[in-house]
Amino acid sequence: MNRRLPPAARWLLHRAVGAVLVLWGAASLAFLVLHLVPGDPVTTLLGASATDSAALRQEILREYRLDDPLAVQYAAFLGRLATGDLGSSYQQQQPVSLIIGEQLGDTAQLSLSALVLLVAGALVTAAATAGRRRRVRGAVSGAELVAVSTPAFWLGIVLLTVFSFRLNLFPVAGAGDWRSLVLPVVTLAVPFGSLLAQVLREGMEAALHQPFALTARSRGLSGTALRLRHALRHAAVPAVTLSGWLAGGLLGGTVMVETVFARPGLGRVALDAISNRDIPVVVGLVLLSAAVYLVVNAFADLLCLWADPRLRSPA
Amino acid sequence: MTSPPTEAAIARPSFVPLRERLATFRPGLLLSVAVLVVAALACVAPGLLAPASPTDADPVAALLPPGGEHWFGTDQLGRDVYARVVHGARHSLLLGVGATALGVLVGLLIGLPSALLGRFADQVAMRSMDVMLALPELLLALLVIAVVGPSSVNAALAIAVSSVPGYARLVRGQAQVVRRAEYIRSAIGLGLRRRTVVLRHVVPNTLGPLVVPATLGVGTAIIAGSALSFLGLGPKAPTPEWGAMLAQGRDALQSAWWIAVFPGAAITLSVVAVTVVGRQLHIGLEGRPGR
Amino acid sequence: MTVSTTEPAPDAPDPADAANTEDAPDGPDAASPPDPTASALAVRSLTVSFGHGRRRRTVVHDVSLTLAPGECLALVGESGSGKSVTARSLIGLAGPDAAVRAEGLWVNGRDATGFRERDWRTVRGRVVGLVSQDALGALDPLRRIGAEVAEPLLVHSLATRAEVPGRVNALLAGAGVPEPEVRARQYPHQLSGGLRQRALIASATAGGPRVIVADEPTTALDVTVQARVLELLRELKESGTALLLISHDLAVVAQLADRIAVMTDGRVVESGPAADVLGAPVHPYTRTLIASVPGRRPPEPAPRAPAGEGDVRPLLSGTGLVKRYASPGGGRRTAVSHVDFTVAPGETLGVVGESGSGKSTLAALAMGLLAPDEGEVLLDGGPWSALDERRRRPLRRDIQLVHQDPLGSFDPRFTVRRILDEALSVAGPARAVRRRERAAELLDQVGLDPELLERRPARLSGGQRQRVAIARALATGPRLLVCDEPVSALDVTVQAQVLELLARLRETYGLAMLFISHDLAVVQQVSDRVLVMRDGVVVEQGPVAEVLGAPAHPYTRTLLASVPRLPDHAS
Amino acid sequence: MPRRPAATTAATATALLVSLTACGGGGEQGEGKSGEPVRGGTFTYAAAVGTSCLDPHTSPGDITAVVQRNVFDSLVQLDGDGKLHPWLATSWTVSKDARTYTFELRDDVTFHDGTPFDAAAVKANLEHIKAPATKSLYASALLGPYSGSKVLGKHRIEIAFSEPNIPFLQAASTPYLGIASPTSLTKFKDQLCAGGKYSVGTGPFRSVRYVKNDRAEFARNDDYAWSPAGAKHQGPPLLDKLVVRFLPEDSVRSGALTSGQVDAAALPVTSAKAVQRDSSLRLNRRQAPGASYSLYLNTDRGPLRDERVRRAFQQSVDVGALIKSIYRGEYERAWSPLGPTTPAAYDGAIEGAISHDPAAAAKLLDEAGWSKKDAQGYRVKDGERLSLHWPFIGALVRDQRDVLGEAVQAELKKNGIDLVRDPVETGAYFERYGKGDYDVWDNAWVRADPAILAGFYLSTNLPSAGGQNVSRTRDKQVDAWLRAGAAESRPAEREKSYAKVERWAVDHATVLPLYVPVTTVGVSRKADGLTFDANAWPQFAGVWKTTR
Repeated sequence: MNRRLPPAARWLLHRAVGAVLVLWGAASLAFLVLHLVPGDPVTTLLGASATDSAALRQEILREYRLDDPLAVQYAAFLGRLATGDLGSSYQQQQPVSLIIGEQLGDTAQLSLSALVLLVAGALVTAAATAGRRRRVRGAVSGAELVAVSTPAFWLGIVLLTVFSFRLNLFPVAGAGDWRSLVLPVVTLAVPFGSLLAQVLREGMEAALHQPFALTARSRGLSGTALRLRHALRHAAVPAVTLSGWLAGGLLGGTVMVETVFARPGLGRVALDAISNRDIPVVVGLVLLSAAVYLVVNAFADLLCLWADPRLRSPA
Repeated sequence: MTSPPTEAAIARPSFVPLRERLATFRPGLLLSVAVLVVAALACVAPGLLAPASPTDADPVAALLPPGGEHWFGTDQLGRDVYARVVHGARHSLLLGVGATALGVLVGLLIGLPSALLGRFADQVAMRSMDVMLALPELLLALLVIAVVGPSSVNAALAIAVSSVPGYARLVRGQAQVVRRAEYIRSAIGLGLRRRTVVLRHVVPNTLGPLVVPATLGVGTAIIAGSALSFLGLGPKAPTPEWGAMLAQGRDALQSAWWIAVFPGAAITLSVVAVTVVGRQLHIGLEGRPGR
Repeated sequence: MTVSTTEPAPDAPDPADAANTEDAPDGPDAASPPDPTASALAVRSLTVSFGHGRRRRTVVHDVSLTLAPGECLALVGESGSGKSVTARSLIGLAGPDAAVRAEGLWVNGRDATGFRERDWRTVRGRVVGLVSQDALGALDPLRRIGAEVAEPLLVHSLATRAEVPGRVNALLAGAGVPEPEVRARQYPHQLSGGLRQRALIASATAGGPRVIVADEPTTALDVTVQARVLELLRELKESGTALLLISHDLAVVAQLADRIAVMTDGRVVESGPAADVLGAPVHPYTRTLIASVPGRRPPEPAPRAPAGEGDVRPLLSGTGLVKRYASPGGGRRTAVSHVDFTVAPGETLGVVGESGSGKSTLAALAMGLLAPDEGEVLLDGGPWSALDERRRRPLRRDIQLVHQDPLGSFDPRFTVRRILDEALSVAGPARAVRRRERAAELLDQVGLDPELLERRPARLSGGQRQRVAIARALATGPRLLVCDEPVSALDVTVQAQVLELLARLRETYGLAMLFISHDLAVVQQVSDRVLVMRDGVVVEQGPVAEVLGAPAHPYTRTLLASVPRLPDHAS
Repeated sequence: MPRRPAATTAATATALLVSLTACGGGGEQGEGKSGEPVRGGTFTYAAAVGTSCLDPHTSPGDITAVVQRNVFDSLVQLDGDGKLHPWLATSWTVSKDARTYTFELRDDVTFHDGTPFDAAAVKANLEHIKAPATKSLYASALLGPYSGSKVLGKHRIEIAFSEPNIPFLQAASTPYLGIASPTSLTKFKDQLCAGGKYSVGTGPFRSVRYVKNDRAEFARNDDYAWSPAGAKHQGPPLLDKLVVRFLPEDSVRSGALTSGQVDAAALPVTSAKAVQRDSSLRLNRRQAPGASYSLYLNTDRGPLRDERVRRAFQQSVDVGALIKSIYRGEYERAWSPLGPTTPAAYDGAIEGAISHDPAAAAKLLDEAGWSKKDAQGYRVKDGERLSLHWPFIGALVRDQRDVLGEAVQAELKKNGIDLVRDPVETGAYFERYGKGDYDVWDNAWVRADPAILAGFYLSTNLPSAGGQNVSRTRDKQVDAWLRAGAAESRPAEREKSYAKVERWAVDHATVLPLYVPVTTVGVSRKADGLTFDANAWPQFAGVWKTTR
């Protein structure tokens, strides 16, 4: 039946099936992994509670159906997922969708701003330095190397100390106006942006060494026009294929940045939820990041197809 | 083998000529090698570089700024920061190397069968890798830590697990390229057994190109390890691990900057060194014709 | 920017590469006209080097050339001779790493020695156009043909945006591209090699240059296509454009050139009117070059197995072979369709065809590396393709492959010794010491110094590599060699030597060969019988003299007619 | 944020208030010369920890109490001096056997949602706390042996217990037993943890918004006319808005205060000195009552079963020197498991009960059979090293306790004791807590009543049963003393009972007290009126801004 569909529809179908598989796998992975760990969710939830815990334990087990066999729990879990119900947090006793929804904005704002900054920065540096003289290139790529090699949290601490504590240029903490966003965004963008700049530059330089670059020059094209009109597009493909990884990296990076800058957001929700065995929240976050990854990758694939006609089907 | 023997329509991008890149990284390379030699020495025999104990507290000498007796100053407990940085090399660097080695090994164990066995094995393996890839590496590492608990070995394990899908895909891709290579056809044409072909040609030639990503991976793993330590999921105290030292020193940054700055610099410096050497390897290997 | 084609052959040059150049004429181009300002392109005493200090390497020495308006000057040389660097230096594109010095340089009569980048830009595309080899790489693969062709028009403001589509169509049509409106919207990879090359020529001529520098413009093309592209270049020349034609192929050059300059090792060793250079070469290198052109030697006396079919049991035969591939867009493509062939012991069967004719698939089928979808390959009258790999394995030593790309056929980690040792181990469980000796013997047999045993193939020249590949094939003591384009990637002098080696080995060992090539001349030189393939189908087969002497099939005739040949008067 | 193991609670009678107000300018805590009270403005407080649940009936966190005090009033008030005052209850009587409490309630109080406050509302709250579905982690324990309540009239209620419950009035004064609108308890049954608009009380502020890990916002309750009798400021707060921001990074929090982004902040001990020097800031400090920060030794497992080894543990550590060098005089060394500000609890005679005497400790260890040493210098017995495990959650360590822990570790190492600090994840942490799978456990717990000691030493209060008896002490005599304390209403007699337990705990080396926690709040001079309650928690109802 697949055969009859037009290629585009087949491609879509293939992707959709793949996406569902990945989402199912990711959710199951998180669910099963957290059920295998030492310290059941109830123990964690009760903590050092000063209450008669046996009765409470029973109550919690009953409410979250944690006393069912794992297979039954898993089946129920999948059933709920299929209807789009992410369940309720053990720790916060609120619907997971609400918890994630509440904090999504801050994380999205942080990571999207960082994305814009890092892409713009990488494009500008790469275009300005690709194939340039050694000194310029060396200095810039050296700086990038240091940036890539510095843990983001450490960069964040240094930026905080210098720009907030010492110079008092930016607010210290939390989420507020745009000024409170500057340092976290820079912290998140610099390492990834440097990496992207390197990939872009390598791609551009590879393109500049290809025969068509010579041909283009032989038509009287200037070096700058060559970079912008020809080389950049060639560099786009390897750069775009990084985007899935980049999305993951940015989401992971928010954990550190939100911690260092004491910002609200999903990174810290994730940290709390994992350490507290708050399985529904973890599953929700895992699904969210998997979905982001899938969407970003699909988008990246489309972008590659747009950038490189050779990747389109020969039909 | 059912694909046509014609070349793919897409030209492989050529690499930047060896000369140019050699020239760019030359002084950096020497420095980097020097850094790595010192770091290796610090791993093997930290006592040679720093005779002071990294764990002995001396409350009287707490929070001394860098100076003659304590090159990097002392921390809140009066421990010598220099000694801690030197002794910390072992934990931070071994974590990086160990995590990468494990990640590559498991990547091989998944990627090779995936490329060499049938479609079904490939589908199963790669779908599983997709699932893992879909999660941010840090999230994956945190999940692993949640299962096995925090410790330096487990931090390495967590980082290794989160790096597995990347290596597995790399291995699979490389093995598929190698499998279709002309020299594999030649070996089959000679009448060699399949097992011989796989062990003598496919596996080693798949491994070779992993050297560079693995070297660069060591740097990434060191950073990831320091992040886990920073979040309190690293080795046991009072182990002098750089990420943990950073975490402990960060609150004192305003009054005693040296507690955090030196381990932070150590992380950056060693990752830079590893990366520079890795890139040099890359140039060396890719520059070789026929690769 | 560096020019990768100028990499010289790795350190140990093939004997042929080292053809002596000592007695090169001292003076510059004897034919250079006195007034360079009247030339289309002229250079005096050009020297180009790369690198600094001890790494400095000079690739062009003291080259002087003059291209008169409307003339075609051919610069001929093998790889590493410095011809491409020379050409690029003439349009200021030798790259930032190159140190270019010349006593004088004139572009369309203007003194270009003091040109800055800005000045060059006004010249390139407008006064001098460049057509390079391999249009797939020379056209930006990510841009439509139309955009590439239009680029010179826009860069030099020769057309407004609105005019561009019309101009592009005209240019493409002028270069002989059918349906120019459709092609302009396509991407380079969607065009055939011939059309791509035409599009590239259209783009080079878009700015109306007076001079075209054509660097190996037909090298990657099939002969029939090559013939048509050469025709296009001829038309260009006849319309008054001066042509600097750079090629390794004397036969191609002979079709077009008014004058020829022969380069080797960065020096012009001989130059003059085409007829003189080809007809009465002075320099030994030129003579070697001419002598190496395949198909020029008389067919060797046939000391071979009786050609009569039927009375000898064939060594290898295929009947009704069909092989299909899944094509990327879905559906199936037939690569080989109902092919029959036989190779008798000691006989050489030549298979000739253009790209996509299915000849490489046929080689793989013969080797038992591919299983036919229909039909069967028999070895000694017994099953071969039908065997399972376990049973076939012991028989594999009888049939060995020599591949077009020997480097790719060696494990990159292996030294020559290990390569040969591996093959010898298949031949029999001889002791290690014995295998060492055998490896040295094998190298000796293929004319290589045993010292090369410890080298890796990457550090050998192309000719040496192919010899190692042949030595490896011999190691198992085969009865049949399948040679898949064994000399296509080699320079012409090296090619001649390798062909000679193959001929010698065939006689020594009584080897049968299945010799596959796109080059009719080569096939003609080595084969007893020949099989002409097109689109997976055998159009004609029979003894060489019959098929190539009196072709029955129109395709064979076209093929024969397309092969560029040296004029008969060439020495 | 998960509740930390060292959670907290409230106060009772005669509290000894140690107010260490100190700063260059020398203003007195609570009332500034800096200016007349100004009406209006927003006051922002930076808290060190957040919480996953803001329902005080459920959550055990100190921070829940600090934040929700502004929304929920209690029946009675315990002031900073440890005196009880009427609040929502105008008066009360306690039966002789301390099992029945009768409260007369105010009749002029309405909840923020308009629901009138009455006896039925009190009953609904108590039932809510005890209901299993509430999953109360602390309030239910505070309510103790609650057996039911009777509505005796619209504004009269009788609360009954199955056992004598002297600490009840202190418990009733805490926000954990704060009274929420009965309407909200049913209507927002599943959202109470979410705080914000779901928190509906009678307090001086209305709860407006809560964003986890970020902030909680409150607006003045203009109708507020039932301030507790002991409060200096009566009536609606002067502030328009109150914002509590959650900034767990110490450096960020103190940076936010010094750069003027918040008006007050819970300060880490490391920045106290810097704030003191800053003339635009004021430092308010108060020692917290309840359990001091101590290391409890597991008497039920491994080498520490031997009292000699435990005593050697105590004597090997120079607590005084460590506290002085790490906390630079900000914190005082603790001598007893209870802090000196805990009402009816502390006998100064206990000071000096533990001496730093490594030589004596070494001798004790030799006697106990730990006489050999291995290559690393640790003591061994029967081939086993003298290793003691101390699990901790890295992410939750604060107050330089990691540094202190490493210092203790180093001290013990000198005497051949291998203290292994196991960084663990929350799940494993509480798993080990419940199973007693540890040798050393650290804890501190704020409560302004010595009854807290029962949590730590009553034999039935093992961690697995919901208690904090982490030393796993099971001693009949100790149980008897603790029961007597819970039934004794005379403060002096109570103190005797509890002092015996403290002395016993130290002498039998079940605990190594380290320091008395101090609540340290830095306040900008642009605001004033911040006070502490009996639990040393900051109170915001009387805060005002000094400038507009």
